[in-house]
Order: sequence, then structure tokens, then C-alpha cells
Amino acid sequence: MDLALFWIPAAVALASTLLVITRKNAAHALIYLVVSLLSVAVIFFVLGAPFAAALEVVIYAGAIVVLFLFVVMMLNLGNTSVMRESRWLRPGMWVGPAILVSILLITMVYVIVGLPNANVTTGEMVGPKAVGNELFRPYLLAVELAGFLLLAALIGAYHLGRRYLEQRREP
Amino acid sequence: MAIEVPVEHVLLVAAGLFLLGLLGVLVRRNIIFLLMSLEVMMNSAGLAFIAAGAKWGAPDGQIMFMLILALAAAEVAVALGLVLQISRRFDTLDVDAASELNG
Amino acid sequence: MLILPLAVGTLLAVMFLQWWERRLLGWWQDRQGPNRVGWFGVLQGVADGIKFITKDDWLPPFGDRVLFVLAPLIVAGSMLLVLAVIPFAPEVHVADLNIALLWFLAMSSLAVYGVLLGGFASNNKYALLGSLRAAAQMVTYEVFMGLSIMGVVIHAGSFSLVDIVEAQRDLWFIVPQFLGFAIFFIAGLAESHRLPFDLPEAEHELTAGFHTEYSGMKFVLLMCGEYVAVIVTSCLLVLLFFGGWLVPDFLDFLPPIVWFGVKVMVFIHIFVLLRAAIPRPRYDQLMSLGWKILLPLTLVNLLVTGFFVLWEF
Amino acid sequence: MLEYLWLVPALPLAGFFALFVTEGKLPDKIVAVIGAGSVGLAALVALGAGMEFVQSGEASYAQSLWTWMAVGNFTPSITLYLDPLSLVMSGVITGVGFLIHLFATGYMWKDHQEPEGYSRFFAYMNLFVFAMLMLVLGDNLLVLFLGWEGVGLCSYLLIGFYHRDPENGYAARKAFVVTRVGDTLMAIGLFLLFRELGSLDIQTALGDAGQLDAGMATAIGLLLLGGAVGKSAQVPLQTWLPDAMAGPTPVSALIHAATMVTAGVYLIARMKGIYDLAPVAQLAVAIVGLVTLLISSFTALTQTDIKRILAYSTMSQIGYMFMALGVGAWSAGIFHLMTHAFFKALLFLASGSVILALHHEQDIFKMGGLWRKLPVPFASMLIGSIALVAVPLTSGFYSKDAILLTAWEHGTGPWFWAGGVLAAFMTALYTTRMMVVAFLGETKTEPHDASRINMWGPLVVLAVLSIGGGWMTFSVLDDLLGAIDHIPHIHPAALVTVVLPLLGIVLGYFVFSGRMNVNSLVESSFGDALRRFWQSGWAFDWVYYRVFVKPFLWVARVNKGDVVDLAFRITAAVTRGFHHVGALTQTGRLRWYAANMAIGLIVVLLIVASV
Repeated sequence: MDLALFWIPAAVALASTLLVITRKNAAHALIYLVVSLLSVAVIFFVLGAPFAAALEVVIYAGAIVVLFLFVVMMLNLGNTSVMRESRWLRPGMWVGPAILVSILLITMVYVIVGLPNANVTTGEMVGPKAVGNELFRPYLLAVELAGFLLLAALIGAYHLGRRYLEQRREP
Repeated sequence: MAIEVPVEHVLLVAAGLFLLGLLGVLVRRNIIFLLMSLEVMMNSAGLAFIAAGAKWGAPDGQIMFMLILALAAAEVAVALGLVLQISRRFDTLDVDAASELNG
Repeated sequence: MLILPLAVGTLLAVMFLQWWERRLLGWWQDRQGPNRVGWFGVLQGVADGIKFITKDDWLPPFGDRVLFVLAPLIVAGSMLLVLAVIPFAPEVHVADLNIALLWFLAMSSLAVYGVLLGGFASNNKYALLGSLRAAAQMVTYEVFMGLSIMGVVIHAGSFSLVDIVEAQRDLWFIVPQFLGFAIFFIAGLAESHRLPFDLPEAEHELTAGFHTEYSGMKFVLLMCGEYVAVIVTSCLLVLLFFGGWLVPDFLDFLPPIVWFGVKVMVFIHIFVLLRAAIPRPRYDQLMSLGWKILLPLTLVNLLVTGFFVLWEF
Repeated sequence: MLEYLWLVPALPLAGFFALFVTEGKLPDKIVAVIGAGSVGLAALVALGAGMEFVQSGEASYAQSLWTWMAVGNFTPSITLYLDPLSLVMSGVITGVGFLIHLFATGYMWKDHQEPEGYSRFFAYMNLFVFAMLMLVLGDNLLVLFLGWEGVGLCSYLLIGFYHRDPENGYAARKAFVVTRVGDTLMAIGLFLLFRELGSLDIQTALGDAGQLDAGMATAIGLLLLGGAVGKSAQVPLQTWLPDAMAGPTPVSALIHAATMVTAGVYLIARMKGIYDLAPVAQLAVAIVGLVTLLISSFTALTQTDIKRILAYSTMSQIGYMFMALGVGAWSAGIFHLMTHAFFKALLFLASGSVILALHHEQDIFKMGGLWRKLPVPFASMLIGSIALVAVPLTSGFYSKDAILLTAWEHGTGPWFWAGGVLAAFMTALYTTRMMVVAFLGETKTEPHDASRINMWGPLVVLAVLSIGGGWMTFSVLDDLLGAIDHIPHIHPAALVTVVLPLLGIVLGYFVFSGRMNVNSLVESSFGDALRRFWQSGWAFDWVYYRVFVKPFLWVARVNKGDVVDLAFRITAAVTRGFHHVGALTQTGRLRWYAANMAIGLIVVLLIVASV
């Protein structure tokens, strides 16, 4: 019974992710991506990580994917782009990658099922306080590094987003 | 609210998500879909971390997930700037248009 | 148990609010406002509702139908879901999550999708511009909305709203966290894109912004979402900074839920008053206010709060 | 004064630094004061220290300055070690060195070839004196080697002083490379010594030398001899010295007569303990000395350049010293080193004034009749010459006589004595030739004597020392170096050694002044060939050019494309080939990369799973 609480969102996540990679309309794909992220957030919650679940929604779904949508809207990907997608996405294109991914899937399942202590189950709740205590003590350096990374990304995005980059191309 | 779930079930789901993301990266030519697939892959990695953390009842998994989150945010910020530049320069979103860095 | 009355009550409250706001605006701006339907026009909301329900459910043929329908649902649904974690009084709440505050933030960040998709699906340039603005504005203000209430969380040591209220038994957090309160207030205003921060729907430049193409029941849902957002923001202001249902001992002749309602009403009135009193800023002014003034202030607030809490002053 | 011993090398070093860091910006007069003054002060300190040392009656005195480095149990220290040998050496270096410096202040003044080089010249000279002093004062073979190489460096710099002429650069390189051959042998010898005895400290090593087996001692002795041969221009590494005359004349006097070339003599004398254990090596020393002695004295007879004559003469005199060391006349060898320093410096400086007066004319056959025009240089040359020829009562007589007498009594029979006497006769012959041709006869040039007191002053001092150095230093050296059989006995051998040089003078005078006609002999085909053979320095340069230089040049030409590098270039080419193949996989297509990563992931997972 308990497993259903896990497998229902998991199934939703897998299904919506499959839809993400098959949609031709970017906006629709993004909505499915949000659904996928939300179901993963539910899985997090089920696994006893409520803080991560909240962050998943707030940052992943609430900020990162919004940025995607923002860009999709800025580029105004309308019907022409959907037609172009269907030109790019011929059915034959799926064969090779699908074979490769299936092999990888078999390998992964083999590895995961063959894990030595397969019977250990999850189930402990780890609240925000525990996470915070751990984050700002042994992982302080990682926090600093993440800060550096974000600052670098900020500067990089600012630079890349400027219009003069394209003008420089002209001789 | 914490439910007992065998850890390999979670890992299987994470593997499934990861592979779907990989499939997306391999198949799609539109750079936006590519980035979305990448997000899916990173998210699946986060799921695996959470599962591992939950298995031991340790917060480290969630911390790793947060670092992945920071990474994803940074990646998206830069990548979307690149998307804008690519769409301006090549007038398309085909990643293969930007293949000048070949050997 | 509480879900059904809550849903119905909220819808009624929205109907009432919609009329009451127009009345107040009428008074403050020295004009009439709705005063024809019923006593002082009390039934104006009902009349509007009947009108909307009976209207043709029109879908723009040039737009994206699925997303067009989905958008109002997200707007209204996400805000209604926030109500689930709000404690109106001791033991009067749907759920006491230990991450209730994060839940609120998560839902308000999901609300962006409604506005964004609505504008995008309309395939209308005013709508698109409005939703682009909405996206940038809401993502921006979400950042320090989250950060501004972290001071409260530090004081209370919990994300649970019940715990936060209980932590204010001696002193409302408005005193140590005045800066946090001010920023949260402004950010809440922007999140619910109410006047003066209603740039996504600025009617003098963008017709009606992201909901230009909306009519009928879908428009009602968008309106609902906005009013629920006002209510929710007021509730949170009360819960986080004004002690929720707590009052000084000499005032406890009324039940706590009444005091809570009184406080919330005060804030709703302030929202309406702001709409009546302050002109709308330019879009770039709004953004630079956010990034250049409010964000640094929030960080300073967080730093000082952390400092005082750690040194146990 | 003994405690100020460190000042002896420190003063020239300070002079060098002062001249070096100012980069020739000082006025020439101040440069002269610093350059000559630092060496003069060092000479005074050395004199004071030496007197105190002699009075103290100690066998040796060591002043430890600091530890150079400490690597495991190898801790060479910078220690100055004073004993009679190093005292004599440092006295000669600083004393004669000072006189030469003083002469050079005049000789190099407003030098027309290198007008900017005055400061540079004295910097090199001071550095040279410092290096030489470290060579003789160091109590450690490593310090000795440091000085040894420093001397080589300064020699290179000073021979190539007139570097604008490529010929001089060639001569400097030749000196450097040829002495390097000897230095390599010496370094190997030092390594062997260190390996066998575990110490490079001279006194410790000599004290422990008894532990060496005979073969090893011989090997070390021969290797050290190799070093000494290189530095002292003995056969077979003598070819650099005549060419080294390319440097200014004071350099020739200081380096190639008085001090540097005697370093080899010093080294062998210093390592006496080793040679006592290795009679074969000692015999080799004597043979090297004898061969050099003969070859160079015959060569000197045919040279026309006054400085080359003196250079070959130097080689032959050092040959005497080697022979002395080889036959066991240790004290006589050092004694001859000292007297030779006096009169050879005198000869070089006097020839320097002649050359300067004749505007750098060095060919004796273009001189002639100079004795009237240049009285002081002529007198100096004359005094130096009779000392060189070992006319009785001059300093050279005492030292050379002591050597020859010891050689007479040598165990292998009088062969060394005979060779020495023959060479003494030849010395008389070529010296007379030089004097007669250059100074007597008809006047061929118009000399311009511009020498001042700073030039003829040193000549006078050195002339006095050349005459009287034999007696004056007798008593001192007796005490220091042990008994020298200096009084020529009435002895057949002694008589021959006295008479033969005088015969040589007489014969030379008649032949070279034209009073006796030997043209038929000289102009016969055999005589001519012999003359050319001797003039080329017994064809050593010719042989070396064919045996070493030409094959080396051939190898270099063959190896122009760098055969050794071929291995690396093939490696590079292969790598580049792989790179091109690898570059094909780099398509610039993101999805191709992603697919490859997926394949890699499969491989890694399979490996993980199979473990």
C-alpha cells in the first residue's frame, strides 16, 4: 500500500518525462517538465525529504523552468517552429538512440538489482533543520563554491545576453 | 511523512528518468529541448542522491541535491544566454548549426 | 472536514471583496462605485457572477487552446492550495505542515505559470508582453519574498505557521523584523500583481495585459486567483508579523478566529487603499527597485537578524 | 694578522664587485685605485699574515669561515688553510699580482683597442686573483675546484678581452675547451677520491690516503695529473697557451706566467701524499714535464712573436717544475715556481712596455736596436733573461740547479738530468736569440716610450727580485719547505749545468748577430722542414685538428638534422597521427558526444558490475 504512494508519482514522472522529450511544442514540453518535476517533488516528500521537495518546486519548477518558458516566449516559437520540429523529428531518428538507451537501461537495471544489500529500505524523515545544520557546518565550503559558481553564471549570463555580441560579427 | 520504499525502486525510477533525459539529448536537435532533457537528467541524479540520503537517514543526500540545484541554476542561466546568441547568429535553434568546434 | 467550507467561504469572500473594493475605491476617489444591485449594491458580485457564467465560453482560434484553458486553473488553483496550510485559529486549519511556509512559497512560484501561459497561449502581442513582464516581475520578487521571511523563520526556528504564531506570544515579529515586514509586504503586492504593481495587466499600455483575450468563467478564475492572492498575502502578513490569532490578554473577549479575521481585513483594506492612492511605476523602475534596493536590504536584514540571534542579544 | 687571513681573498672579491656593479661608470683613475689597490692591500695582509705565521712556528693554520652546504655526511666547509705551500703561493699571487696590476694601470690606460674596457679589465683581473687565492687557500678539494674553475673562467674572459676580433674569441674558446678536458679528468679524480675516502677535505684525505690500494692511488694520481696538465699547459694539453697570448700583455704576465699555469704544479704538490703512494703516477709527472720541457724549448727557438717565445718558455719552465715534482724535488719545484714567477712576470711586463712603445708590434724581426731607445725595458729584459737562462747568482740559477741536481740522483739514471740540461742549453739559445734580434743590431722602428712610474716601477721591483730572489728567500724557504740542496757542489753534473747555458749564450750571440753563418744548415731541406715542424709547435695543433676537430665537425655536419632528435620527432609524428585520427571523432556535434558518453557509461557500469 505504501509503495503505491511512491509508485504513483513515479509513474507520473516517467510518463510526463517521456512526453517532455516527444513534444514538438516547446511550451507543452515545458508544462510536462513541470509536471515531472512536481511528481519528483512528491517522491522526495514521500522519501522523507520535505525540504528538498520544497526546493524542487520553488527553484526548479518555480524559477528554472520559468526561465525556459521566458526564453521560449522571447523567441516566440510558434507554429513554424512546431513544423520544423516535426521535420527534425523523423521516426527513424529514434532507432539508434533507443537501442543505445535500452542497452544502458538493461545494464543499469542489472547493476541496481544486483546491489549487495538490496533489502535496506528508506524511511527516515530528515527535516530542514538537520539539513541546515549539516549544510553550514561540514559543507560550508561547498556552499561557498556554489556561491562562486552562481556568481560566475550571473556574469556569464549577463555577458551572453547582451546584444552587442552579434554586432561584432559584422566586419 | 516518510514511507518505507526499497531503495532500489527509487534508483530504478531515477535510472528511468535519466535514460529518458539521455534519449532526449540524443534525439532532439532543438537546443531548448536538449536543455530540458539535461534538466531531467540532473533531476534524476538528484533523486538518486535523495534516495541514498534517505536510506541512511542522513541529510547529505539533500545537500547534494541542493548543490545540483545550484549547478542547474547556473547552467540554465548561461545556457539560455547561449540560446539567445545562437538564435540571433544562426537564425535557428539547431545545435548542429553550432558545430564549428570540430576537429 | 474544513476543505469544503473553506472553498465555499473563499468564493463568497471573493464575491464580497470584489464589491467592497469597488465601494471603497468609490468613496476614496470621490465617485459612486456599485450601488444599484441590492442594499448598497451588496449583490453586485452575484450579478457579475451570473453574467460571467452565462457568457459565451470563447476560445481564441489563433492561440494554444490547451494552455489557454490551463492557465486560469493554475492561477486560481495554486492560490487556493496555499489556503490549505493557513491556520486561522488554533486547530482551525487543513494541514499543519512542518514546511508550511515553503509550501506557500512553492505555490506562489507556481502561480507564475498561470500568468505566463495565459499570455503565451493567447497568441496576442499585448498578452505576450504582459506575461513576459509578469514572469520577470514575479520571479524577481519571489527571491526576496522568500528571503524576507527567513528572518521570521530564524526567530521562530520553524517553517510551521502554527509554530511561528506561537513564537509571537511575547512579542509580535513586526518589532524585530520590521524591515522584513516591509519587504514582504511590497513583494506580496508584486506577487499578486495588484496595483500599483499590476504591470502585467497595465491597461493604459497593454489593454489588459496577459488576460486580454480572457472572458467568461476563465476570466472569473483569474479574478478569483488575484483576490485569493490578496487574502492569502494578508493572512500571511498577519501570521508572520502580527501574531496571527494572538492578541493581548485584555482583548481576548472575542474568539481567536475573529481577531485573526479582523487583522486580515485591516490588511485587505490597506491593499485597496494602496490601489487607490499610489500611481503605477514604470516597469524598469519596478525592476531596479527590486534588484538594487530591496535585495540588498533583505540580505542586510538577514545578516543582522542572524547576528543578533547567534549572539543571543 | 692571522685572523685577518680571510681578507686576502675577500679584498680582490670586493674590488671585483665594486667594479662589476658600477658597470664601468667610474672614472678610470678610481678604477685603477680600486683594481690595483685591492690586490695591493691583499698583498700587505698576506705579508703580515705570513710573517706572523712564520714566527708562530706552527705547521699550519686554518680559519674556518662557514659550512658551504650540508648534504648527509658531506659537509664541505669554506675554510682557509695556511701552510708553507699555500703561503708561498698566496704570496706570489698577491705580490706579483699586485705588481702586474700596477703595471696594467699604465698599460691599459687609454687602450686604443678597448677604450671602454678599463673597468671591465680590472674587474676580471680582481676576480681572477680572488679565484686563484681560493684555489690555493681552500683546505677542501671542492673549494679548490671552485677556484680552479673560477680561474678558468677568468682566463677565458681575459684572453677574449679584445672580443671584437673573432680570432681572440677563438683563442679564448680554445683555452677554455682544452683546459676543460683536464678539468673533467680532475673532476673524475675527485669523485674517485671522495668515493674511496669519503671526504674532500685535503688534510683528512691525505691523512687517510694510506687506505687506498696502489692501483686506486695511481688512478687518482694520473687523473689529477690530467687536470694539472690541462691547467699548466703541459703535453698533451699545451696547445692553448701560445694562442692565449691574444689577451693583453699584463694578462699574459699574470695568468700565463706567474699564477694560473702554476695551479697544476700547486695541485700536484698539494696532493703529495697521493703521489708518494703511486710511484707510477709520479714518474708520469716527471715524464710529462721532461717532454714538455724539450718540445717547448725547441719550439721557442723558431718563434718570431716575442710573446709566443715567452709563452713557450713558460711551458718549458713549468715542465721543469713538473719534472722536479716528478723526481721528488718537491721544495725545489715550488722554489722554481716562485723564482719563475718573478722573472717571467718581469719578462712579460718588459716585453709589454716594448710592445706598447712599438704600437703593438710583436714580431722580433721587425724590432732591433731597441736597447738605446728603451733602456728600462731593455735592462729589465736582460735581467729577466739571465735569470731565465740561470746564469749563476741569479734567482733562476738556484732553483733550476736544485732541480737538476735532484734529477741527477734520480733512481732511473740521469735521463731526466740530461734532458733538463739539454733544455737549459736550448733556453740559453732562444733567449739569446730573442735579445739579440730584438734589442741589438740596426734600428728598424721608431719606438715611443710613454711609460710612467706605475709601469717601470714594477719592472724595477721585479728585476731586483729576479736577481736577488734566490738569496733573499733562501732562509725563509729553507724553514718553510725543508732543506733544498741549493749550494751547487763541486760535482761533474753541477759543472755541466753551470757551463752549458753559458755556452748556449755565446753560441746564440754569434749565430744570431750574424757573426757565424749557419744559413747553409738552416736553408737545407731538412733544416727547413725541421724549422717549420718546430715552429708549428711540433704539429700538435695540426694533429689535434685532424684527430679531434675535423671528425667532430664531420659528426656535427652529419648530425645537422639531429639524429638523436629523430626518436622524438617520430614520437611527435605518431602522436600527431593519432591526433588526426582522434580529431575525426571530434565532430562538433553535441549529440555525437552524448552518445559516446553513454557508451562509456555502459562500459564503466559493466566493469563495475563484473567486479
